[in-house]
Amino acid sequence: MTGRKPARSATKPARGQPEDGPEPVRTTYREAMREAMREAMRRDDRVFLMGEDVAAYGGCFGVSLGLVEEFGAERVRDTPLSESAFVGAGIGAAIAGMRPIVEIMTVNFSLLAMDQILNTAAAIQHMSGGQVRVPLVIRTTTGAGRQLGAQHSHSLETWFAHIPGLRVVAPATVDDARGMLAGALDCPDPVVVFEHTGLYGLQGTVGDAPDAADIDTARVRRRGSDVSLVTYGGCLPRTLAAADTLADEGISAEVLDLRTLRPLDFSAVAASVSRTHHAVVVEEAWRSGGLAAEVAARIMESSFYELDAPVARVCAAEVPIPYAHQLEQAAIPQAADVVAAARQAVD
Amino acid sequence: MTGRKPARSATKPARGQPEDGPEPVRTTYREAMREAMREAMRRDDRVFLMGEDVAAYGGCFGVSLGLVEEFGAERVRDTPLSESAFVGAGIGAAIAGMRPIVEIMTVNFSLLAMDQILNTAAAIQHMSGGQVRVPLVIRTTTGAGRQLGAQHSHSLETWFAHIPGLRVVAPATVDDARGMLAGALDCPDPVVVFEHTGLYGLQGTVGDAPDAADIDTARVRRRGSDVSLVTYGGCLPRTLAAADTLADEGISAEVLDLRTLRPLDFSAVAASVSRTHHAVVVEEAWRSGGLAAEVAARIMESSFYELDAPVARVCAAEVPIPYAHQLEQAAIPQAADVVAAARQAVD
Amino acid sequence: MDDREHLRDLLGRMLLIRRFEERCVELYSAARIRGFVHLYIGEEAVAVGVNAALGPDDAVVATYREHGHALAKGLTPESVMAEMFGKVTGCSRGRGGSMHLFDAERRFYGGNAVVGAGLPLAAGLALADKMRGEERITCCFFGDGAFAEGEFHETANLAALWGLPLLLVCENNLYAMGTSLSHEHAQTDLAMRAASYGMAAWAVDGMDVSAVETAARRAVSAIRAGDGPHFLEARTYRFRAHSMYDPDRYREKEEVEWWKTRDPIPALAARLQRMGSPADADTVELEEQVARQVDAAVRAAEEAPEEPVADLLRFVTTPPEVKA
Amino acid sequence: MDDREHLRDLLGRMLLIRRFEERCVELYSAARIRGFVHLYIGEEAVAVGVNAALGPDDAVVATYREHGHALAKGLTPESVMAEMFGKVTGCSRGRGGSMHLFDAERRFYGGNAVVGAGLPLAAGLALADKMRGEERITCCFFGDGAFAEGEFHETANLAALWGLPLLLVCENNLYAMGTSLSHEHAQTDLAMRAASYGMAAWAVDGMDVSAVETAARRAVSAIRAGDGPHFLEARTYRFRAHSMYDPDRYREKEEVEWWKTRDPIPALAARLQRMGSPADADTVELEEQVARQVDAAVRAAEEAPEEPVADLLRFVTTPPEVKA
Ligand SMILES: Cc1ncc(C[n+]2csc(CCOP(=O)(O)OP(=O)(O)O)c2C)c(N)n1
Ligand SMILES: Cc1ncc(C[n+]2csc(CCOP(=O)(O)OP(=O)(O)O)c2C)c(N)n1
Ligand SMILES: [Mg+2]
Ligand SMILES: [Mg+2]
Repeated sequence: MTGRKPARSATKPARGQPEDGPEPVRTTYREAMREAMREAMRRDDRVFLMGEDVAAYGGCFGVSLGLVEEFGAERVRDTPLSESAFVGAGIGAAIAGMRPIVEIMTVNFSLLAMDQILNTAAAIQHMSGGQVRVPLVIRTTTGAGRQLGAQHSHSLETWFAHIPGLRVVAPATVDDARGMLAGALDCPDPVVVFEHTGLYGLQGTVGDAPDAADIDTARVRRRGSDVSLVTYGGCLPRTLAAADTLADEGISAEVLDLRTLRPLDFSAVAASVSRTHHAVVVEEAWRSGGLAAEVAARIMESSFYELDAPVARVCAAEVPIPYAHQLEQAAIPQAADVVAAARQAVD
Repeated sequence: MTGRKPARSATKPARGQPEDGPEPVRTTYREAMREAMREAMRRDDRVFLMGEDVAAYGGCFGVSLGLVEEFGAERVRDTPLSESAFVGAGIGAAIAGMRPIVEIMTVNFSLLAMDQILNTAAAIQHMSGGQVRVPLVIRTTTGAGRQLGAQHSHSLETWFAHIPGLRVVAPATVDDARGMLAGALDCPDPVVVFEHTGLYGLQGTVGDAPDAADIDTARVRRRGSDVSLVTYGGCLPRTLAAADTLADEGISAEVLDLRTLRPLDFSAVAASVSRTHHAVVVEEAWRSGGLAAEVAARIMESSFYELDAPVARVCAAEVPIPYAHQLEQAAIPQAADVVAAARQAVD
Repeated sequence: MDDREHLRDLLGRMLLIRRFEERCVELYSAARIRGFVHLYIGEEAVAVGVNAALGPDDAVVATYREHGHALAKGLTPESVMAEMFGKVTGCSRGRGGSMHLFDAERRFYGGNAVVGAGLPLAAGLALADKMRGEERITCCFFGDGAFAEGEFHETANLAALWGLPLLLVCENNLYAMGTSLSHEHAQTDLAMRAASYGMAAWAVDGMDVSAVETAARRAVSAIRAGDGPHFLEARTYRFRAHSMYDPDRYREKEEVEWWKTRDPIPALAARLQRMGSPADADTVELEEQVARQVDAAVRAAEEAPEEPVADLLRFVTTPPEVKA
Repeated sequence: MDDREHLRDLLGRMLLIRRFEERCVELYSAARIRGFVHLYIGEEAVAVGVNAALGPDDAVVATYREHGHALAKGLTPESVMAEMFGKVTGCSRGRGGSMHLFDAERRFYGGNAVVGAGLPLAAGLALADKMRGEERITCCFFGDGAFAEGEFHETANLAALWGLPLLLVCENNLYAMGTSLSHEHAQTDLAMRAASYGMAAWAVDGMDVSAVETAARRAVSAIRAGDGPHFLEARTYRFRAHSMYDPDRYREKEEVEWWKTRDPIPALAARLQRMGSPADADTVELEEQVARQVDAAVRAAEEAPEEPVADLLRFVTTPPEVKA
């Protein structure tokens, strides 16, 4: 599950390694996330991990494998199946000065803890007039593509991105898997980290001892001049693939990885669109009321007179994700869909 | 709480009463909703109401007052404080052939039942390949403006409108309070009905024995030619007031009441915008990722070349709604905000 | 209930589940079946024993580990296998997969992959029956892990409060994924805790199909008589890993081996043997019959068509021509 | 604990809550206070008795009916009254209102208006203390209605499983809004049910402040000694309607009147009297003192400034200059 295979990832470390810097390390997204947790726990004894099957089982996607051996069952803490209680316990522990990382197996199950997340974690700082802060990190998986059916395949990033008081991030590269968790732990407010299950096997390089990555900015993953492809999380690889195809057709696509979904680094989006005058927003969420709608609306607000065409959206079909392979693939955005939308936009 | 005061509502019954038809009846939104439930229970013995304090207390906003006396405690059923269980029980009862109306006191508490709503009610028809249907109606209140603080003042219509498998409606007039519930009960799929608490005292008229109103279409509440003000639910009265002010300034605003939030009657929006070439979307939800973003994005997609200005949004500030009066009012959209946005749009 | 024919029938049902799932493992390795697959192997006596006490009109709500419950409720191996293949002939037209088996006609209401989430649904099915004075009951299967979810608590209280015709069957297999019972619960006597809600509750040996059936019959007839919900804790064990992804690092080999000595299938075969020959013949015959059924199911599934992609958006909401 | 001075102090605390809330009623009618306001009148012995057993470092999490808990925990009447007025001098700067009183310095963590939602939070505060080996404990107040929520179940199990230093105080006032205990729960013996989670649990007369204090002290010292969570069911009653909106149609007048004969305030005053004069003098003096406090609080609240609208967006997230 954690073996190192030869690279096939199209992503590169975003920050250049200085010539005389530490050797870049080849690793996977899964391992990078694990190392980020390991480092955080070594560095700061207020940090601990809790969630279902994070310890004895090693994490339902193997992310926390081995951590309980190093840090013990107090700091790598298996919980009962009680999403509300253990998320709420994370909130309380954060308020009391700890730095909990709470893992919710998938965002689908986060619904069971949604009251704690919205009504407590996100609201308590405001309700208390600024007295109470919640430096909590919630890690959860998202996304479809593995034939897990409707109750395991939602992409609800957009709901979280709607909530004032939260910060929401979606690392889409190995480097960000390594760096953004540390950034999240440095944040005094609750941060929700979305990990697309399709990314865990992604290979890439990270610096030997990477610093915390910022959790504020979007990043251009590929430069281009004809159209801006705006995306995040699990759709980044597909969008980069689409940009390759478009390049073959003579269309130069810029790929912007939002990285942080709340607050949006909108100036980066606007800057890209002001260069390309065309935009396509790509995400795996259902179309109606997805985050792509927000990005599109804001592009219109900021760059209406610079747009040569309406902003296009490539999203999931509005259907509970079906099990059958052909249906599931038809339901979620494919590189070809991005290509088609970009082609139409620049037409 | 249910007294009849002289009319001050700007809304009129949407369907004209024929000259020789039944006398229009003056009533309130609250009473209209109650009458709709009463009629439904008289008409169809599969219909029953369940929720916290719907019976002995009369409904936390007095909507179901008196119903338990007429229909008994089996059909007007007080539940324990167990949102997940009683919403899920509504789903099961609907599957088994009943027509439950489940009341969740406020949308804030619906988070405790969100798993049942998204993962079961909305998904089960699809997951079962069309075998299982959930003719369930969920009624819940929404909105701010009564100084109830952050945990009682959310507007989360947009989350529900994101969910395939649900239908979402927001009656904004007395007539619709009366008619849309019957429409919802006729629907074979789960329908969520949002009642803005600020509307309960609204006065208006309904026909003597109104039919089920459609739960598919948006409706023009005021004709205009310069700008389309698109809104729903609790923001309708404020938007109509804004249109009055704009008229005084010589700006002719069309007011479109979405009525149904999923699926959106988008053709009505597009038709209006093709007449006015300007649009402002008004809602009480937080701006980022609200339903207004979806409406704005779709207007751009459908009417880009007809728009004379970017679609504007008037939404709530991105803050957990504060208690203090001046802060709360500053957080939510006011008629003056709509006026300002419309003015700027047509400028 | 203890007569030979009946016991032979139960053995056949357990065997069908066992061989069906063993075939699933092969098909999973061959990538004919995908997604999450949770095997019931070892726990067959629970589904078979409880279903023996239910009538065809009674409803069943189960978990993601529900091949056994589905087959025991009478879903055909064809329709279940086709579902695992994602084919249109599957019991959920290929939209559900292993975790979402449905058969409304047989009143099998899933196939629920959110732990504990079937409980409120089951209470609602039971509520409808109670309100209409129906004689039928609803049975909900769930795990020891699910007992920790808030949805269990809310449903148990609601069912007891309203006297719903609901049979709650807790399959206590000592683990929730990799978390052992004593890491899930402070008080591990689940039947005792269930009783605290004000309903009849007891535990039964889940490796003995007759014991399960007897306990379930007692509960079912009390429920039908109007005594309200009953809780049955079936003490059982899964012989395989939690799912096909699980490397099963958290259990001792000896523990697994010990439980295998309590395998309900050879136990019942031996009992039939003791009841008189030709018991071996029974087993051989049943094995053959089951193998034919499973072979046929696989063949049919292989050959069945896929749902066309053009139909993707069907079954999300009801088409306008259908009214409530 | 039973000495005169101590009891007099408890009386003063109960009186402060009573008179403070009576004034709130007037101010509500005068529309100086808005929103939902839930009165604690009749239940003062619970908050005062339990807080008498807590130290200043112990944390408290309460409900929307929390004026009493806040005052008993030592929040000043000024800061609470200003909060009700929505003023910037309020304990939550006017952003919370009656249902969201906070004082982090005094470890009063709200003021939670989602029934049951304070429980997981309280478990987390206790978890932090346990992990760091702190001696302090966390006390969470909640109602009989909250006991039916899934969040109670999950928290009770988690706390017992992990041996958290948590005192769960269930204020059983026999109603959740308009729903009586027997319509909320099939089994109404809440302490017995709590014990089924594997924690020590008992009931106490919530109308007797000394009884509450004694029970709480026993629980608190066991918790501090490492015995894990304890559950206290305080049997009490609210003399007023659920909230200012509630016409209180669902209770018999006689029932309310009977409970008023058990009012903890005159009961304690009478006891002081029996302990020796001049008890009347005590009461008179305490009443005067409390009246002065409440008057001053109202005056200060009236005069205090409002938060400027320009500051609306403060306290949503932490400004960048503050690091975790
Ligand atoms: C709400 C929820 N949380 C977590 C999961 C992931 N998960 C699937 S099965 C399982 C263990 C359930 O254990 P138990 O209830 O004992 O049933 P068993 O699998 O042992 O039959 C977990 C944690 C889930 N599906 N749903
Ligand atoms: C989750 C949730 N559901 C419903 C409500 C509305 N509500 C507020 S208080 C209350 C009754 C709570 O009863 P109980 O827990 O006994 O506390 P009490 O008010 O009697 O002190 C209800 C239903 C709420 N605030 N939160
Ligand atoms: Mg189990
Ligand atoms: Mg109560």
